[in-house]
Amino acid sequence: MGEQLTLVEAVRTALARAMNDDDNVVVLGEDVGALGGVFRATDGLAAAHGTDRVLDMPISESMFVGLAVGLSTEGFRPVVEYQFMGFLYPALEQLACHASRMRTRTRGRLTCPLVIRAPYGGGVHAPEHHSESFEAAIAHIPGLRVVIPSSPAKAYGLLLAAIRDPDPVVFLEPKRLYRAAHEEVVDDGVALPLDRCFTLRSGADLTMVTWGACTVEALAAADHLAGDGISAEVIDVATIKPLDMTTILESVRRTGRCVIVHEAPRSGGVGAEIAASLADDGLTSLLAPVTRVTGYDAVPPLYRLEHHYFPTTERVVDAAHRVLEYA
Amino acid sequence: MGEQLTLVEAVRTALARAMNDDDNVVVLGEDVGALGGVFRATDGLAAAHGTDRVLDMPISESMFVGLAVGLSTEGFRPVVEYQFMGFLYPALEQLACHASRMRTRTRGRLTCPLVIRAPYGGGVHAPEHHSESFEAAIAHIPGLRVVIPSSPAKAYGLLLAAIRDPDPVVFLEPKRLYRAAHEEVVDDGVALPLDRCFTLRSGADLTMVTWGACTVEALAAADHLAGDGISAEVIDVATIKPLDMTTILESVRRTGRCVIVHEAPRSGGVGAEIAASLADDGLTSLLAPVTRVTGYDAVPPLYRLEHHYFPTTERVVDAAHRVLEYA
Amino acid sequence: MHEDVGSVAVDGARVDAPSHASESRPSALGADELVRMYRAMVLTRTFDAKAVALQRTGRSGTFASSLGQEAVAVGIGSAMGADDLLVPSFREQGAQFMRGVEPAELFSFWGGDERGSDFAAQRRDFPIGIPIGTHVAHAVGAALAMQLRGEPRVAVCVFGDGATSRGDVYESMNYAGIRRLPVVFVVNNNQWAISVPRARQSAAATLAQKATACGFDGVQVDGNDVLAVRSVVGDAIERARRGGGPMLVEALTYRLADHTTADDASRYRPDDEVSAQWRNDPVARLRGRLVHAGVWGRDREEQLLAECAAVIEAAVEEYEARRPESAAAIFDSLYAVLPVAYAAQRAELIQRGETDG
Amino acid sequence: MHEDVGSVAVDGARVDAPSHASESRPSALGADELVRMYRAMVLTRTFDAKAVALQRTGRSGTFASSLGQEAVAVGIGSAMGADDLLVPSFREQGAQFMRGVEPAELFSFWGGDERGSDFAAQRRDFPIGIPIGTHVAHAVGAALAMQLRGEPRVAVCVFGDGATSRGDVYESMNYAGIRRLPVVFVVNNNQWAISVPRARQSAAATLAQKATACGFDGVQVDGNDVLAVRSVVGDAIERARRGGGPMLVEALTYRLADHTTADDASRYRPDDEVSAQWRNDPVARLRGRLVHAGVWGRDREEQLLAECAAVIEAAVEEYEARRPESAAAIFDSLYAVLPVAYAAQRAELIQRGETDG
Ligand SMILES: Cc1ncc(C[n+]2csc(CCOP(=O)(O)OP(=O)(O)O)c2C)c(N)n1
Ligand SMILES: Cc1ncc(C[n+]2csc(CCOP(=O)(O)OP(=O)(O)O)c2C)c(N)n1
Ligand SMILES: [Mg+2]
Ligand SMILES: [Mg+2]
Repeated sequence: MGEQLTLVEAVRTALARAMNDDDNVVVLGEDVGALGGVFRATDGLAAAHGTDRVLDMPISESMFVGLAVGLSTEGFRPVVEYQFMGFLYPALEQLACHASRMRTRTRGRLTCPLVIRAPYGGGVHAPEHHSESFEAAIAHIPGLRVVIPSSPAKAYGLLLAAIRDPDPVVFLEPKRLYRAAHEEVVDDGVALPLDRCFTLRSGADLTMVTWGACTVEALAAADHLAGDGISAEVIDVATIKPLDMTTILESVRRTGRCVIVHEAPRSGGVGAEIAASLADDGLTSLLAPVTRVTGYDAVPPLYRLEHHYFPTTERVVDAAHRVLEYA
Repeated sequence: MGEQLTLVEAVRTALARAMNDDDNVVVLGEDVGALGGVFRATDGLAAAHGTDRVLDMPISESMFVGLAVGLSTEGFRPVVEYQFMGFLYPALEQLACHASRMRTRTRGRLTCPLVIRAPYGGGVHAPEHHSESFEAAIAHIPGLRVVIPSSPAKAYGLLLAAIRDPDPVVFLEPKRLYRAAHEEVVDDGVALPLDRCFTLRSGADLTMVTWGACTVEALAAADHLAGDGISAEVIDVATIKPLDMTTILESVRRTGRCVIVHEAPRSGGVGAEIAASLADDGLTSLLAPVTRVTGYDAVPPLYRLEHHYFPTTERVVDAAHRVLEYA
Repeated sequence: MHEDVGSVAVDGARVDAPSHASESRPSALGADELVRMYRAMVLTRTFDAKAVALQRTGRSGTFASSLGQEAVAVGIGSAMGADDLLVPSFREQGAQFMRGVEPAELFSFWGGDERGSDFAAQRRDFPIGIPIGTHVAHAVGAALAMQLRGEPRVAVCVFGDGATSRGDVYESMNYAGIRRLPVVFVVNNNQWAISVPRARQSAAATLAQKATACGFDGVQVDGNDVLAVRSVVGDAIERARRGGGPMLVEALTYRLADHTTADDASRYRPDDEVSAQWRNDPVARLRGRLVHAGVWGRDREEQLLAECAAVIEAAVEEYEARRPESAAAIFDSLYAVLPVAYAAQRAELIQRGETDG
Repeated sequence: MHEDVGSVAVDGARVDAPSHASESRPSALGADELVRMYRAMVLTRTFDAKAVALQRTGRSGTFASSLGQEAVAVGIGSAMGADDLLVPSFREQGAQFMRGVEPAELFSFWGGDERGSDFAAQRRDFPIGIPIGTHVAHAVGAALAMQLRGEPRVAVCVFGDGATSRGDVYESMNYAGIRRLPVVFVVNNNQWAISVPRARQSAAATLAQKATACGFDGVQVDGNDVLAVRSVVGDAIERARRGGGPMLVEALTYRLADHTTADDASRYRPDDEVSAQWRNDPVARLRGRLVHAGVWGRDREEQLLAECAAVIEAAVEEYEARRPESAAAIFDSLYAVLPVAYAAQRAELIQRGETDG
């Protein structure tokens, strides 16, 4: 009954569903109307719901998140598209100073149920400033949720949950996966939880923790390791804020070894928070150093050098071996 | 020969020195001229150097960091004041997309030697949005340096180094310490290194790692613990990017126990990066969980509840005891 | 337009000082309404003086007085309908009081208590906005909500002369122009942004003409003339309500006090500039008008002062009597439902809160 | 002003279409200069076509063609002095080439190689700017540097119609007005910002009038008339050089191509709109003028096309022959001196770079 969808199609399906279910859901962003978004995530929505519910924005990245704050305090549920995460920086002031704290600064009088969507990460031969992953900076802002799907079905269920959530959610879409694969998605309106990791693969020898596009390399590495008789558990964090350390700790308690994989620069990435929690609550379980395979602490290069910069399956496998061989 | 200065006076002394030494140093920001800055850090500079070198800015927080980029590529060394770190969000786009990467994206053709100064942190009964500490988000940006002084003498030497550095530096001043204490500062033009932690107090039983205003609580806690016969080493990180893990690791190798203290929210704070490095390169040294005493993962409250939110000496002492009692 | 009420339409680069004061024409407002406005202005001034005093005596945090600018806020407050939406900056206490915000609430806000933004009798208006200019997009978003729902409401957003330099203010006005949203922007041009005088905030001859960049009209009004403000803002509101789109109103006034209690304006502006501006005191001006109209005299003035003093005293008592929130409040309205990930932190807070009070 | 060159000063809300084309007056420029400009336009068009082809065949990344807007960039390039500073957006290849940037360098940039911004013969100009509007503050900062040092230089900053909605563009222009900085802002109004037409980017009748908000003049110019652009921008530059302060020039043109190679404009604009706009092709227009002046004919045209094709072919060869940088380049110009904290990461990169080539 489900359909085989790509991740970007799953996003579109969830948006369409949410707009059908709730008149208060409006979509806004640059080129989301007639064009259907630069990645076509909003394709067809303007035709179906009109330009009063699918609003093209002028190039005003600071304004339109603020606009969403005003819409949401007045009862709408805006879903805001940023064309690339690299252009999301101007939104941080509104996210940190207003969206994330309107509820608490008014002690619940005004609230901001809104979703910010942005494609993120590298790997699509895009121009300068189009490959950033600074999810860690956003996840550091109290009062937000930050969610990253790793597959079409996850995108569908998590985006529905994000739109229905009574608080602001930043929803980051790994653009490298937008059209990378199809998956069966049942458009049944069932949301996924926004506070839970997903275990993509069970294993006993080590735990790989990752999210977004890097699930591909983690799963490939796990496959590879399986060939060597090593059983790796792969956890898709999915919601990086709030962070479900319970699932991760439970896994590491069993395996004793952990490799964290993400595209963002190593220093201060979300991997740091996970490793820090392991160094605290999980210390006694650790049989080997917590290893991070990440983007380097350098500017993501233009695409000729990109393959050197982002985690590869090989780097993940190597890290896994190092962790496993640790005495 | 030195003078007893407060931290804000030390900042002013360093600025004056840098302006005298190098005609290319210009100071800009809101109210830095006639008023001398809301904290008086630039007091007297306009009188001494004129309004062409001490430039009052309109309220355009996104623009004037970009202005500094243009000034610096043309050979100036701008020192930009933000009135409070809470108003620094609009600068992040220019910092992340331009200042931090101009050198690498032009392969060295254009460079951005500039300093962004901002008072940060809580504890002065300031209004809403005046108590933030999001140094972690900035330290996650590749290509920057992020520096935080913990005393007048450190402020003087580190700020001079920041101004002379050939790359962009974000210099965060713990405003709670601006006038909290005096220290002898010799205005000899000697800079401090921008890649090194400072050990404020040596100890053998545990390592406390902190920076900025929290050095006060860490040192007080160390005093307190000394009364119980416990010897705590206190490390002032000072430069949080790049992070001098060598010094921290060396200490933890000796003590086996580590407490990290910072004002920012726990999740994704700089403490996470330090703990993560310990969970990797320092794992074998750890005799107890790496414990963080931090601001909570909540919006920093207005000042009536502030004392509940920020780390106190008591919380640090308690954490130290927990870490020490760990079997 | 509005020639009878001290306003001048600003078209592009032309500059005209607002010339015709409202005093030169009879007011359409009844004496009761004038007195209501006068009371709001006096109450505001009383509140401001008390808030400064509380700060000076360590009983409150930093505070921003609206001394000298009461006509702007009260003009706005009296022009707005109950269902309209006020999105204020931090000097609009005069408007807020008229719209049901309690003085005790604003004492709480400045006194470091979030409950001060949880207005008991005004559930929709925005709280005080501290980061300059960032609230303007909220007003535009709310106006978009009103337009999309076809509601006959208007958002009124107030900001300072300094705020007009913020890019997001421009972005917000530009979008309001595109969709002709029901929003009125009011610049409280009090001539100073902390230490930076109006002339160094922008080379634009008027701030009203900034609307030109966004495709709608800007107008200057004498911001010390509460009736002029009320009339010009009221007309802009009604025009917006009828679908006429946004308007920018620049109210020309003067900040008679320090920027905030943390400021010392003598460092950057001469005392005699300030003294001279006292001649335009908007409170005295409306009082003069009331006296002239024969509806005001020493008795009523004294009565009013006493009444306002009592109201504010009571508010201070209420503010100071209020028990501080418990530590758990830090988490209790952070999310609709606190994620389990933070439950341990909340528990720790409560436990510590009990021990250290 | 500039009535002889197809421009119209824009004051406030008045709107006038640029009426007088430069063709109606004799040009003060010699034939050699006209031919030089024509060559630059043809070279640009040849470059653009090739860059699109490279992308289509997987030999380059996403690319933004300037098809139809060559007169804007070439007009600017020909109006600037060698010591002036160009701060471009991403459709100013025509100006960049005139200023010494090599086609091979821009192929490299779009081909994902940072060395493409390390211009060998143009050391000062800014690289291509991708985040919309963020480069405008750089131009203003550079202009401030020039003013502070008393240099007789001018910064020229180019951005699109869509960019005018960005707040930082406004903030930057506002500051330029305050200090009357030597900077000229040129809007390449090609009527579209990806899928959003000019009319939905702002309700302002002209983009030139946005200067009103910042206290300086705005002017519209026929952006398909390269001589008009050169004249208007040139006058603005010389005025700025003499201390006359900033100017905003809105060049009216049209984006004949898709937004970039990643775009499909047929989704949002009718083909016949585009066809109709081909009638204003700036290249054909200057060619007509050259023919009319008797300095151009089929032979010279064919010669020029062949020459430009050869130049661009050679550039492609140079671009494609260039060995990729080694992996260490990721760290080598990150800081002046790489902090020791990152030495291990660099070493790992090098080690891996060697194994995976
Ligand atoms: C984004 C931001 N930057 C800086 C400040 C510090 N600040 C507080 S008030 C003020 C001046 C505001 O001037 P204006 O807009 O004219 O309002 P006024 O204070 O005169 O009412 C500044 C710079 C702030 N609150 N927010
Ligand atoms: C800050 C930012 N937001 C969004 C984008 C994506 N984007 C690239 S070009 C463009 C449209 C630009 O329109 P305009 O300024 O008219 O320039 P044009 O492309 O027409 O030359 C957009 C939205 C970007 N590059 N930067
Ligand atoms: Mg003001
Ligand atoms: Mg355009």
